[in-house]
Amino acid sequence: MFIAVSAVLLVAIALGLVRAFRGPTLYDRVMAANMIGTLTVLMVAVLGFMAERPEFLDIALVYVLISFVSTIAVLRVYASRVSMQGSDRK
Amino acid sequence: MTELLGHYNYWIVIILMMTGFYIVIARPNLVKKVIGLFIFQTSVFILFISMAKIEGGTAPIIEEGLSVYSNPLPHVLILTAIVVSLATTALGLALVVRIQEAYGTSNEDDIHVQDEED
Amino acid sequence: MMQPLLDVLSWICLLGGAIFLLIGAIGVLRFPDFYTRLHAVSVCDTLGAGLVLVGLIFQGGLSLVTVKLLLIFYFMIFTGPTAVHALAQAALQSKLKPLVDDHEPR
Amino acid sequence: MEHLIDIVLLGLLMITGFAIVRMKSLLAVAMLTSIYSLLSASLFVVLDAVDVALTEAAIGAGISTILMLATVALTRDEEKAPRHTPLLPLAVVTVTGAALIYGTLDMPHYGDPAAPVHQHAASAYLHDTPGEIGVPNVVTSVLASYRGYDTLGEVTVIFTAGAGVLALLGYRTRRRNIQGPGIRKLVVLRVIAKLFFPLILLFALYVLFHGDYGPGGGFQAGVIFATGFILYALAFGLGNAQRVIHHPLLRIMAAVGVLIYAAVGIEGILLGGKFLEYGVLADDPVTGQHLGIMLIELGVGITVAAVMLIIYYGFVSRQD
Repeated sequence: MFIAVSAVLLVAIALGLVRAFRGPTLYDRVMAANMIGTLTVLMVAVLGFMAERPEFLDIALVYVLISFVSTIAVLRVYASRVSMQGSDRK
Repeated sequence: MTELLGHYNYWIVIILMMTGFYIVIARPNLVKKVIGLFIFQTSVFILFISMAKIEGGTAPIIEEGLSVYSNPLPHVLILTAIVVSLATTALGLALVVRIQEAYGTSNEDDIHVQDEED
Repeated sequence: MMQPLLDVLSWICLLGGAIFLLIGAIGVLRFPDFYTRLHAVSVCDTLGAGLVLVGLIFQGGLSLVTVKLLLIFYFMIFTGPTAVHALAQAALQSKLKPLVDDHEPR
Repeated sequence: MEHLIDIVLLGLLMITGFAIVRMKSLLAVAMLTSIYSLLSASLFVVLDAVDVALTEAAIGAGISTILMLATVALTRDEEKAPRHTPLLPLAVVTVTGAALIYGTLDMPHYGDPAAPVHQHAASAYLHDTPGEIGVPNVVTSVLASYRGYDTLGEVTVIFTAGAGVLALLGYRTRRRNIQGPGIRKLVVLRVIAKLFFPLILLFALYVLFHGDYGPGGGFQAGVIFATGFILYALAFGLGNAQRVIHHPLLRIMAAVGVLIYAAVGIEGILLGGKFLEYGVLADDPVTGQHLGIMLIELGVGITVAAVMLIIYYGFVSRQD
């Protein structure tokens, strides 16, 4: 049963990857990366149960926090870049 | 299954390694070169960790009732290598930033042209 | 007596979560523009992930594992919507137009 | 069954790698690098390397992506086409790859328990750790105790890299908070950041001191600690973050961490043992090992956190 769930997770990650390749905007890519982050968290949790050593959920916890911080960072950094270009044009 | 899989991991790792290597030598943009180096590094990490895996083993954290553990030594080497790789990547990116400020471009071809003009 | 019941509950939750994750992922791939795709991501982040985690909690029983799963769940229900909110806001500010149906009479 | 997951993940990694080669927009490439890191971290979990997965998750998906984005923000986004045809690089890459693949044919099969790499030092570490060190996590015991010299060297390398970035980029303190146009209404983010900031720091301490019993240790904890401050800087502006944790303080802390590590080693000599011999630190050798490992993990954590923040401040304070 865990195998079924992890198979679904892998398929979902693959679909997210396709969206990350296709774009078209940067926001689509950030969104895809964010979704793959969520899926990876679940993947790690399920893998822990599959290997019958579920105490390694610390990794999943780190993923949740880090993928959130990096998503926010992308948006902040990207926005500052756009505004810099705008001021150049003036 | 095992015969077919025998070296599968290593081959994919080598393809990844060559992908990173190609970016480093063929692409003129310096940021992209650093990213190529990052891919190369990660593939080396996967190579080491693949070697550490033992069929039917489990993570090397000792617990009652388990007897087969994966090899902890490559894990230690790679754990520190990941942090060091971040530090060196940061150093490389810092150099790129300074080059950008000095030359106004981060494209290797343009930098060569500017150097020849001087 | 309890164990088979818990197992069945956990499988139902896991399968349900997996189905929602798949639907969300297909939505991310198939929806026509960025703002509609955000809806699909939200399905993954909340319902899909939540159900999978609840299913795992049924498997974990009363232990430290469950506490950690609950923590992950707690983080996820805050980070997911915040990230999506920030994304939508950033996209709006960069003047990314939502796709609207022009054929409808106003 | 694990094989199948392994194969699929490696396949996805390969596809991502090719996409990174082809993609022209560097911001998109940076996002793909983050995905690449996430995928390789899941692969590490499949391959039983939980400590490595924790490190890769904290670093690859987090700080290194942020640094790449910050650099792209300081340079141009679009990559120009190369001036030369890529035929020569392709030939070099193909020849090298073929040679390496030929080399793997002599290697023991993947997962083979009889491979030479598992025979000597590694099996001794696994066998001796419960008796000699008394911590369940063999990775921590090898990292901090058996190969303590190595780790001291690595920490010094990280310290040096931090010093190098400081020398290259310097630092600027921001008196005033320039309100970036970014996500203009930061209310939601600020509430969440206030909620999460203490939890992240607490979790970093858990990872630091739980490293003997589960995945974790000084390296990972340092990075998570730094990530907490990065979240603070993102939500409340770099100026405020620099007021919370001063740049001079960071420079001192980076050195203090390495010094704590070295001091534990010298303490061993003073107490009649060898450099980095923890057994003499307490009456009971196993207690001494525990104490030594905890102290050097603390040192590692302090240095790593300080260097990560120095690097982050260096890159972000350039964006004016």
